[in-house]
Amino acid sequence: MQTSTLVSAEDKRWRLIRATMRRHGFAANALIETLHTVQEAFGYLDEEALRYVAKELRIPLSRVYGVATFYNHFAMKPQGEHHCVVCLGTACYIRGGSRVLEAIEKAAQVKAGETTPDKKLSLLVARCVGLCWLAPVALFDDEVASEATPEEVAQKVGEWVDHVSS
Amino acid sequence: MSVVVTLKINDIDVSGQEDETILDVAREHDIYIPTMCHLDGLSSVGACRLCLVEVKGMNRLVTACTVKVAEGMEVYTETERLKKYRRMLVEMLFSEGNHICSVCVVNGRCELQSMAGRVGVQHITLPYYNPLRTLDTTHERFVIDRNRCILCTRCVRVCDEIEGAHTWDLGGRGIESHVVTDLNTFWGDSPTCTGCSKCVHVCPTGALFEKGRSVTEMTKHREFLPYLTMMREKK
Amino acid sequence: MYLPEDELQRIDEEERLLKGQYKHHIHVCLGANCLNAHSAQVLSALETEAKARGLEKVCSVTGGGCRGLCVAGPTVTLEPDNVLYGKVQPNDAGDIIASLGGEPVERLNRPTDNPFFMRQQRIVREMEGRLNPERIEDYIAAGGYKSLLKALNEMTPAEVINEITRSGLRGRGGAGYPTGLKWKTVAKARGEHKYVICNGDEGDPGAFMDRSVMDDFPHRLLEGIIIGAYAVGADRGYLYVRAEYPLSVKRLQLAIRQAQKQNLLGNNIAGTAFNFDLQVRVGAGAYVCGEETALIASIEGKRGQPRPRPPYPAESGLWGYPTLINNVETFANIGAIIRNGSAWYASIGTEKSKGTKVFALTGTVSHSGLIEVPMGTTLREIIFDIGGGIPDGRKFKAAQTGGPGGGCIPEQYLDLSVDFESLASVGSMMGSGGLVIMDDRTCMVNVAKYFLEFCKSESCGKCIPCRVGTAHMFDILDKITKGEATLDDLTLLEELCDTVKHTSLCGLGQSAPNPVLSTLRFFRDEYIAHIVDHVCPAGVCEFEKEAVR
Amino acid sequence: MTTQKARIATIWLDGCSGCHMSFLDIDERLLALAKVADLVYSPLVDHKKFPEDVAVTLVEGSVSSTEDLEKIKHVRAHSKFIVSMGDCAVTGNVPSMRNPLGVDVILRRAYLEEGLENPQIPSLVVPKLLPLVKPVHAVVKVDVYVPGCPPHAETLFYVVSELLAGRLPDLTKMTRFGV
Repeated sequence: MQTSTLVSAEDKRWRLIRATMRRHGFAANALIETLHTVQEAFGYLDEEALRYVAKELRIPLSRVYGVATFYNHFAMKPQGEHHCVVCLGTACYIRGGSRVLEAIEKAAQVKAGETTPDKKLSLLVARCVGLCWLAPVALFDDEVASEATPEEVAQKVGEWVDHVSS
Repeated sequence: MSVVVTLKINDIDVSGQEDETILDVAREHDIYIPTMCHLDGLSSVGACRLCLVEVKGMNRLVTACTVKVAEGMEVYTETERLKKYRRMLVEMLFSEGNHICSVCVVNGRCELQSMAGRVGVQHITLPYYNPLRTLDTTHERFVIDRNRCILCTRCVRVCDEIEGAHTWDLGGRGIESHVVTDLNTFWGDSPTCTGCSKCVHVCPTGALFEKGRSVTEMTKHREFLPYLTMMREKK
Repeated sequence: MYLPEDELQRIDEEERLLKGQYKHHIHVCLGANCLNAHSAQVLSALETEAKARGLEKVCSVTGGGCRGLCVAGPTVTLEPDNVLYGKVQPNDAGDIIASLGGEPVERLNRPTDNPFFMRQQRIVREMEGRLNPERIEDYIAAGGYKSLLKALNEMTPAEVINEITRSGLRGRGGAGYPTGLKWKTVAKARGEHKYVICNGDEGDPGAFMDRSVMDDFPHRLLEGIIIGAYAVGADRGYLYVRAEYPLSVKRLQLAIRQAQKQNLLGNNIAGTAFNFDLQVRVGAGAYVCGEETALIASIEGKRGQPRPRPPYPAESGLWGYPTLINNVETFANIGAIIRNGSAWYASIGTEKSKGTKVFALTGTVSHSGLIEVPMGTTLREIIFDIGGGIPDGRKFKAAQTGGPGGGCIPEQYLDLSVDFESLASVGSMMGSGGLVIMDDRTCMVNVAKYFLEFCKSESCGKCIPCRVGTAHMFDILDKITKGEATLDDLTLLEELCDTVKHTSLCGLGQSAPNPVLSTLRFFRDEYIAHIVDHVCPAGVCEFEKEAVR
Repeated sequence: MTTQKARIATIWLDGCSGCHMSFLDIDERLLALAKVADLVYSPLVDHKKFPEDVAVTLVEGSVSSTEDLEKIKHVRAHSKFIVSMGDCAVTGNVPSMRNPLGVDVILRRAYLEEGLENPQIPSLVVPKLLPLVKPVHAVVKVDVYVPGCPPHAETLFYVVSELLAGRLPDLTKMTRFGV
């Protein structure tokens, strides 16, 4: 039972990826658009999917890897259940954004750009989320924490991470 | 068919075809311009910036390997400013990787090593980066030691443009950039590498070399490249 | 026979009729910022409330665009009374509906007769807050697409280019290259195809001007792009939008579909022989893709690495074809220039910088948000009149313009006219329009370090000076902020600035030293204080208890 | 009459002594040198303490340990000219190959993982290693750089002769990194 639902779910992912490639006539320049779809379908750039895309778009494997690792938006590893994005735009930075980041790194024992080993939390940094008047800003699963203090964010992240260990 | 233009390089009157680059014309007239990423027979990318020259009337320095000559151009290749920049650029390359000349397979035949001598770099004022980089010895005949890679992308270009395999490319970006084979998998497992060795021979440093070569033992042969380019253009 | 003018006229009239039925119009801002502050819920609460009171025939509740006063989001605009409400919550809906026709709700009311609104002049953001960005009808009823029809029916491409040239419009992406000249070059270039690319890869931290244009006025942008395509003879185009702006992507795609339906895009546009196909391409998080050759590589599906110019994209761009690349704000100016004439446009601004400029005003300033002012407005007017000055009784220290490649402008230049040349003369640049205000609690060395960290991690890695040089510069600045640097390090830093600025391949590297150079120029004493006295005058940098050397 | 002879010295930090060997390869010219200069301190001679007021000190080796660091600072304070002799002093060379890995990794490898009896990382006698091996100029001011592994005897003789003659040697055509 379970296996079959998994397979059909998988099928849907491949169909999505294929649809994107078809929409662009399987042209090589569709690579970035297709990688966006792969990431939406899998949550990250799955290696098998990369091989599939390379073959279908007739792009060398190394070029696919080169593009996938050039752009920040693409993740090469599975992401956590929750994500926290700390804004490091100019306004956030001068209002203490980096201290917010440090507090989260310490509380969750994870570095920016990484995911906790239990896959509960991915910590990301953004160049600017465009909410400068709320600085410093952190996003917890898209919920905005404005004028964030290190204590607040540490507590918030602690809830997610503690949840797991208990 | 192409038009002949006259120009000055370092106040010397020279002439060239209008589809030639400043570098082409300079070399035809035995005027030395340092290059690192450029290699005859491959496309030019203007990445290493060592061939930057001053052109009168242009507010920016230009790469001699990519800019075409034009009638009345006045080019300067050895100004004090350029010399200073070249020294700094070479220093940057040394500081970025782990270049230990004394134990390198191409010691004495390395383009980076001789470039240091040529532009007058006798020590590196910049702090060393000491990056932790990988070495891949899985290929049966060749080795890539990324510690010695200067990211000139000659291997990437020769593999793509001449061999047609495109096994190599760049991964990551910025200071984290590195050359990869396929999906950053082991070279020895590569389904695309033909083992042609072109990448090994165009590599300016000891980053790519033949297995079994010891210190100073690796000689690189590039005579094939202009020949291959010519033969393929004919087709 | 199909007459597009008639069709637009019909839509215009229908809209007027429709709007005329209502006595009150309530526009709820659906800009990205207000949406973040849950303005969609405010919108539905207002709708429910109007219905509950049986007023759905008397007042219309619609989504509108941004009023620029982002600090007060979510904002609601009432017409015809011209009332602006700020920080509106869903449970304010009852009071708002109840007050219609009477006195405004005092606790929500934001005055609009203050300098923030009175000192602005809107061309790019004309009708701000009053157009529903998801309806082409709103734009048409406001006179939209008439410029396109005028260009197509009454002007030759050369006349369009002449008009743009005479207007004095310069590229709003940062460098300020004359737009008319660029168009002329592309028009002259030969190619089987020609492309138009709109650069919506707005990546400067603290900059969201282009996002607001794409979110609030997608059709104004499309109109400018289509006119540009007609002028240069392009048949295909791309709108490159950064991945961080999903709302922009959605609205532009919708706008494209709407325009296609009205035959304003596609084949035989508005019944003429002009064909133009436009697609949206989504970036993937690389600042360097704002550089035009890198952007082209990215649209081609490659790593976004720039290549040396010449050849310029105008001659050899996307897939080797002649390509016109302009930034979002540049294109958003085009419609108004064609409609009102180049003489009108050229009358606004300074001698060399014409028209208006949109800024994202942020940092330690009272009224953070989006503003549009004529070129030549002084920094003092922007910061202290429009921006309401520095909050918390603090003192102004510097204004940072031009993004990561810009500079910090100190107090003695507050009366500087904001235009391309003046900003460059003090070591900064216009850039795309980020304007970050810093008060006396800001450490300028730390600010320089911040920008270098940015440039270092956004460097594509292709050319040596940018790849390695920015990393070394960051390391030295880091040492300075930790009190571990020597005066020799400062000398080395300045040498690195010189080399990176003059030898880097593209604008990212060439401008990366600017934050260091400008802070060294105006705040050198702060560097010295860190290095020699192991003191951070602003109290930001923390040193080890015992000085390291 | 006894003209005052120049006081020269050589020291050896983290290196293999190859540069000193190369220096000795100037052979009979050592005698000529001895006529104009005194070797007042060197691993080659029996002096316990680095003297004051040295004209020229040739430094072989990189700065790898706390002892190297102390030594070179002392030497700098008492030498008019410091010559970085050879690649270890100029670039860090082979000793610096541990830098990317860090000290702990190599100490564990050398003292714990080699199957020794009673394995332990020495903490007395052996001076503490610095986190990063550095070239001499990263720690003190250097006046003349002589890259090469090792530099040729000719080159070294030229350097010393020029310095003793009161000139700064120009080595751009004579030597380079590695060979």
